[in-house]
Amino acid sequence: MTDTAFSGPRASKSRGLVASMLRTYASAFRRPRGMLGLAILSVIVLAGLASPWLWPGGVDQQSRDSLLGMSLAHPFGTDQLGRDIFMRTIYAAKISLGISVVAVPIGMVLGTLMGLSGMISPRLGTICVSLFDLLLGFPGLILAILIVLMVGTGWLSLVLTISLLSIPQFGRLARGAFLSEQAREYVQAATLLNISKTKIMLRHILPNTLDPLVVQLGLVLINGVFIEAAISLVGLGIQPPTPSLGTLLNSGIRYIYQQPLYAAGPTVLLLLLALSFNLMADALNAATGRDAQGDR
Amino acid sequence: MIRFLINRLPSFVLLLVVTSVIAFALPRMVPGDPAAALAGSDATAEQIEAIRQQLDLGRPFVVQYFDWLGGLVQGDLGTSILSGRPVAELIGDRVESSLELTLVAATLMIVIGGVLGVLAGTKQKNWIAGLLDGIIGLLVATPPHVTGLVMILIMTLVLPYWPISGEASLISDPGYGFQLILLPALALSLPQAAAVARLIQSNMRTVAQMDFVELARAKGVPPRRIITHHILRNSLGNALIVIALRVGELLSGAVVIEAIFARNGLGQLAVAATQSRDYMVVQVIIVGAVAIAALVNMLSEIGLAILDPRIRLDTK
Amino acid sequence: MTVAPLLELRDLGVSIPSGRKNARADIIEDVSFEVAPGRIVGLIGESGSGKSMTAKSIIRMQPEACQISAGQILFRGKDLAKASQDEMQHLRGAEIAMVFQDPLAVLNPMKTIGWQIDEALIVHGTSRKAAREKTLKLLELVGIPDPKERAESYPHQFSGGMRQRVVIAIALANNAPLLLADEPTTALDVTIQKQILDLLVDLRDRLGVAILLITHDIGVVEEVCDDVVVMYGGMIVESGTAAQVLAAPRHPYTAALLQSMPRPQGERGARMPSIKGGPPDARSLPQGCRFEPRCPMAAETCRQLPPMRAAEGNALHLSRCWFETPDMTKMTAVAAQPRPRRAIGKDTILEVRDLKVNLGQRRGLLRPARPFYAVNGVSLEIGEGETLGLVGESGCGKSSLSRALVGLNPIESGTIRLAGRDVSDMSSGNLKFLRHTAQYIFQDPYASLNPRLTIRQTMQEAMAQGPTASERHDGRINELMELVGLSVRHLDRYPHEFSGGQRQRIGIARTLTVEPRLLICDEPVSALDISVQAQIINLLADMRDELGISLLFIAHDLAVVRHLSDRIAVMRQGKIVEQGQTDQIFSDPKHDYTRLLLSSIPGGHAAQKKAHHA
Amino acid sequence: MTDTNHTGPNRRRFIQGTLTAVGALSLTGLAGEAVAADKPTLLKIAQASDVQPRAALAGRGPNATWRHQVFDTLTTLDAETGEPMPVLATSWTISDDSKTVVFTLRDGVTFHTGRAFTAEDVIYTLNLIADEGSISQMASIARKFTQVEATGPLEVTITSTDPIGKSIFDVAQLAVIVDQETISGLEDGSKVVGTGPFTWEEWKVGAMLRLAKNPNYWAETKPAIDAIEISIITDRTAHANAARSGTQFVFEVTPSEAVPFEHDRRVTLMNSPAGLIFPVGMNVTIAPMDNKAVRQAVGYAIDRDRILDQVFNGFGSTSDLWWSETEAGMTDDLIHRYSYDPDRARQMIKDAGAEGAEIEISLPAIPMVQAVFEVLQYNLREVGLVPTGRVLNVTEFDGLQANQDLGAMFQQIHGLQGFSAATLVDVLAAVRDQNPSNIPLERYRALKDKLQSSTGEAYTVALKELAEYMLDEAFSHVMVHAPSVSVVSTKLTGARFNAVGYLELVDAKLEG
Repeated sequence: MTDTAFSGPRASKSRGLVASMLRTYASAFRRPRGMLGLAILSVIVLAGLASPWLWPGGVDQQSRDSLLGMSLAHPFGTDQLGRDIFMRTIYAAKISLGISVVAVPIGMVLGTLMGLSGMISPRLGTICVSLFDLLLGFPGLILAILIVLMVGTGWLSLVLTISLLSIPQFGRLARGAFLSEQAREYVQAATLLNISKTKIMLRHILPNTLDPLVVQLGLVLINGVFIEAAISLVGLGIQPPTPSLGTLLNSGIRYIYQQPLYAAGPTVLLLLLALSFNLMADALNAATGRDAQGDR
Repeated sequence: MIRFLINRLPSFVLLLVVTSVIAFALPRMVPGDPAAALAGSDATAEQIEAIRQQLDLGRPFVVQYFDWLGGLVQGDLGTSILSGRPVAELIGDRVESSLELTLVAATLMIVIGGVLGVLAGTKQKNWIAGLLDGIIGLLVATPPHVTGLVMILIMTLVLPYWPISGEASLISDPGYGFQLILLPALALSLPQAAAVARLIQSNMRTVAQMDFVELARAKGVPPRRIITHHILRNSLGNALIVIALRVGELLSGAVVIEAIFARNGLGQLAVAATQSRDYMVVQVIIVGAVAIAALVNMLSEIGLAILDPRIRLDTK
Repeated sequence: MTVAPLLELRDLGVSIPSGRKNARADIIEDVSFEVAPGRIVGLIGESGSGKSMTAKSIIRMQPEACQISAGQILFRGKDLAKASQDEMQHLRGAEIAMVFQDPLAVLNPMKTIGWQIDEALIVHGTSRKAAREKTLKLLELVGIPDPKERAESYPHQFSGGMRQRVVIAIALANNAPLLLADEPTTALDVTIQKQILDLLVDLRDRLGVAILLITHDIGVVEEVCDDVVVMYGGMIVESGTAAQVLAAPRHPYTAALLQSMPRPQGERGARMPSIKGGPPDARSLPQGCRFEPRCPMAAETCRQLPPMRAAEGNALHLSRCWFETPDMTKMTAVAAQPRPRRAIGKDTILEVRDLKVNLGQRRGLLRPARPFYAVNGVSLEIGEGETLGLVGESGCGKSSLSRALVGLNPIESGTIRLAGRDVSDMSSGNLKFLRHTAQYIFQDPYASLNPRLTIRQTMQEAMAQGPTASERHDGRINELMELVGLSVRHLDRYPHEFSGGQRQRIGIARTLTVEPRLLICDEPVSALDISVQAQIINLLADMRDELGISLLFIAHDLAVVRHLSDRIAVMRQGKIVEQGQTDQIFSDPKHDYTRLLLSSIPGGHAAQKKAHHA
Repeated sequence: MTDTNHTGPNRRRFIQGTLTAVGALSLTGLAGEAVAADKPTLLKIAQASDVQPRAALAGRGPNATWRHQVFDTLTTLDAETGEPMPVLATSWTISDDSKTVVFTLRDGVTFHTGRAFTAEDVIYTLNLIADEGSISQMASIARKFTQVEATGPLEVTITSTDPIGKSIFDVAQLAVIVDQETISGLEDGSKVVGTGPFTWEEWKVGAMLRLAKNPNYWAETKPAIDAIEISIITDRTAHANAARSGTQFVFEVTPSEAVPFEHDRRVTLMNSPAGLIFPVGMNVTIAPMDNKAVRQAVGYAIDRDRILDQVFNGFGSTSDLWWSETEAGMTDDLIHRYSYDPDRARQMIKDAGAEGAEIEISLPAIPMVQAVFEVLQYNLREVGLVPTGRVLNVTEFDGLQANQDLGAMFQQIHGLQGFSAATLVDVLAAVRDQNPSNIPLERYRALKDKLQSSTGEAYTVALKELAEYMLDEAFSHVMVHAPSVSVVSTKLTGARFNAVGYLELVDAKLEG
């Protein structure tokens, strides 16, 4: 029965392993949830990318008109230095997302490699598990502060922090998948055919552990944005005048009684981003979940 | 259980040793030193150097490390460089605040997560199910600090005189203390509660598919009883683990929440100590945090063993 | 036979949503049969035939998407198809009780078994105290010793057979007159199966319970059933008394099924009669007779129109076929002439001495070792071209042994010599040799194929390890595909696009890439339907006889093993208790355990007794 | 709300100095905070950073709320006139050459331990300040004292190489008299003993400090408040929230946080006469800042009015000077030497060939400094420079500042306002000899010496001369003088800030 319910890779022109996986992931975005999530994200990202043309004055255009209320020219009003909050919020989303998009894949690659390192030697695998425990237990904000103190404020320390904090998120998942895949019969079958460990890892274990990792990617990406926000919120992240969602929240909250839109803008944007990534993760989960069903 | 603990001991100790090395080394790799923090912003280079001499910071790191470790083993956490107080006392002063927050948040998490999870895990009308899924999804994705900010935003508009921040002991001033702790605890617990809810939901759905539920139906057990007596109990097993892990996360998530809501918990102590290079405090807090996380992890496994007769009776 | 039926199904139909909007497709059609008090009715069919769905529909516990679209379910004259869920809830357990296939999965692991039996009584109005009294009686009734003590135990503390007894006790709790037993013995070992079947018969005889027994095992039907209903593709193809149907099947499917089942007393060494192809997909059923694509007798009419229910002749023996009786010559023609058996060589391909496999806890930093010897001192030999059958019940260590032979389980002590070379240390050089010499066929053909690789990719990967030069790969892959009875056009498909039998063929083809001299087959047919099982057995026999490969054939089914093996080894608790020529084992078992195994084969009663008396 | 942002920069919207009897104006009490007459009165104060008992002898912002409750000084500077007033010293004489000062001490003063206060305690305290490990800003001045001796049980004579007539009272302002018997208790705050109106009871590091009334206080009027609780609320947002929720009676706020309280009848905004200055400094040895024209251009580029208006919400004043504009001889030309003139600045930078120069500005991670930086960066970009920010952790920044290693350009933040110019030029990190601008010292030191050794009219001339030099060299541009603003409940009366911004609560009362 499961055969017929299966909607995974189908015979078609391109038969590559990678291509078929990509097709499965792409199919997630044909689901309503995936579509909606992607649409929200696209609007935000496109607006961010187009901001130089939409607002030729630049995000740092200061003026004497500080803390104006809502108007046509300034949909979210202006901040304490007379800058347009709406534009800064859009721009900030781009910055925050950008940091997460750079940092999280680094964490994903490292975490996955560490999670799969049990393939090379079981002992190495156990050591990596201990490292995950350590990273998970390490107080995140303290880690962030230490990194900021070491490399200075700015995007680099944010990227480092977010990558480090993402490692166990992927690593544990990869480790779990690795352990269960390793016990699967097709992996044993490959072993019995004397196929090399590297090849088993690349062709058999990795592709079959990738699905949960890809689903996780969406969630960790938004988590990265939130980490950025948290670190910048306490003044250690991106530094003004460059806006990020966290720095905007940081200053917005100080003007909360005078200009509520200041903090509301980035907050709403954060929630929208969270919603969008969550929807996409859901859709991916569903798309690959069907796939997993076909495995049984 | 004891066998289990003994089995885990070596890796636990190893984890702590590695953590202690990192906790010791990392803060000291950071530029700037406690002497500068002590000397203040108007200090001259000579003044800073004089303080550095007084503080005896010039000893080799290895010696300092083993001094500290030796103290730790004997239960001496060391002395804060900045305030001159024993680290144990500094931490002791903050423990009540952190414990109160964690406990209230954990309670809220379990209650909210449980209710949401059970509602979402049982059959509901379509729109209710969708709404529940939406709420849970959004809460899961939104971290405490954002939830906290949203709540501050709402509270300032709706109840402008509700005390938003600060703290009062729940023991000595329960009424006011509770007012103050409600928002931060709620902010802290909501994302975790949603995660718990999601887990309970998916567990319940999985368990509902299980054969023993089918047998219960075939026995003629009414649907409500199936949920309470069969599905729920069997769904809570690994929810317990997650709840335990989440309590650990509550502890670490508390740092930012403490900052936003002006609570003087351990998180704030850690941040302040890190900023001012009070190595002695920072290193103890890091080791403590990792140790607690690992312990919580272990306890949750024990908890699972207690809950599940298959494990409980086999490891006797 | 004039007793009013307890349960009567009239033209029952069940449908599921089809791919298109609002459209529904019937997965069960036109099912009618009766269950009379005090009789055991066997409902048999292969996977996907709709037998389980029919049973679940009776107590309205079919999956939500499946709706009863036609017909009536008359229980004591009341139509259950129209009953409310509330009414059904009162009926379930009290009037109609159900026994499920997997006794571990159907018991709530978190509750004591006493609690679970109590519950069955309490929900139907018994007081807590009375319930417990009854529970203890029930436990005694189903043959569980120390009921008082055992009632406080949890399911995992029971063995498989005990658990099934508990499930039966639950079913009996409210003295329900009708019992639906869905594959109650499939998950059990053969010796336990015997006990459970005896228990069912006993219940029928003593309590007059009517039982609808759903099974795929004809042996079980032969053993206990009074009446038989045969389903295929969601329809009943034949029904009648067990004696009539088994002795003189009137539908080609029933006939073929009976023939393709290996029997402990049947002819050995010949090819198994088998049915070509595989069971139909419930979502795309043939337009005409559902069996037509596989039927050796199929004619043009069969292709066009589904046969009506034939009512002529004995009214109680019905068959849904255009032909009145199956042409048995055409049926047996499927099995070709027995291929001459290749002589067993003098050389030993595998020699195992005192092998021990420890799967227990190893010593840790602070914990003591807790050894568990899954294989405890096994010695055996396989000659060139010889087939050794290894039988034993679950947990006896036969899989641990086979996995140890190919290096999947660590060896504690003992030696393994493969083609004269000592490979016991499993060093990398030896492993390489081992894997070119011995190959392994898994039980679950699907799990052993990477779902993300096409068959061509899987084969190419395996090929790269084999002795064939790389430029000849494609040609060789094509050869192998044909050798195992698949076509080249199958190569670019994914594993999920194949049926179970086809997957097992692929699995076999893959192992052949390295041109092994020994194939270790770990229950290669136990996951397959009977009609397909025979195909694979034939294929393995062909491999052996054409390529001269030796086989270590592991199974729990003695009849299957007997068919293929030259010699048989019986394994129990990590040791081989008896080893000998196949005929000798069957005719003159030396060990008590072997005897027990043989006497437990369902339907094998008569033959066994005969052999004994001779 | 928005109209308040467009008012003139110099508008003073706060009540300065002593707050008297405003309680009578109070119309609404704070909910739930009514204090019954027979209940002990508890004054709650909130502040952003932890108290530093270890640095009791130095000028430290976080100590402003408690230091003068626990300790007394010899003299204190009058908030209005800047003249010294008696505290533990009842009178004093200054020699004509201004190099010898004799203090007569108050009789009958005891420490909280019960020990009587004597001349020895003054000598001990002054020696501590001059000590090698001293972190007092006044250490360099105290080290000029050649002799500090007891010339009677209640008389202390101080002699110095340089004239100290003016700066001795600045030293005295910071030199709280400490108890030598319990001095080690200052290290960890376990025992803090002075002669002040309140005793140090309990300090939870980083969280809370509790003081209690000293019933044996030497003054005739004993403190009216029974206990003081100072909460440490480090997060600015939380701080503002705490302020808003009305749980604290006194708390310091940043100017931007003060705005919502302007119309709040339950509180009064109170500034201290001292406050902060925000200079931007340049290292004269690093190109292009080695060019005086470029440094001056920076002065013209800064829109001080906008900084005052948008960052400080108009609280404070624009000024180019490092000291109070009320110092003798300060004219508007000096105070506002550099007015906002971006065109001129752009031209000067172009002429100097510094157009497009990339400049890194180091600044400490202090929100107000960072807020100023945003405008500063914008202004500099407007005139053709390419500024980038390098935000440093405060500790790291302080270390670099002490090592004079902050790079080409840097923003600082200084307290210590309220002291005399003669003292400030030697203690402010921006302008002291060891300054991160690395100004050549010969002429600068000479001008400072002249100032410090002169009195009367000569002092006015010397100060003008020094100001001219400093403004012309333009190595450090002060942008704004900002008061430290405190929000004070109308229920609290009689609280006051002294000349250098320290809270004095001896006469304070809390009304129900």
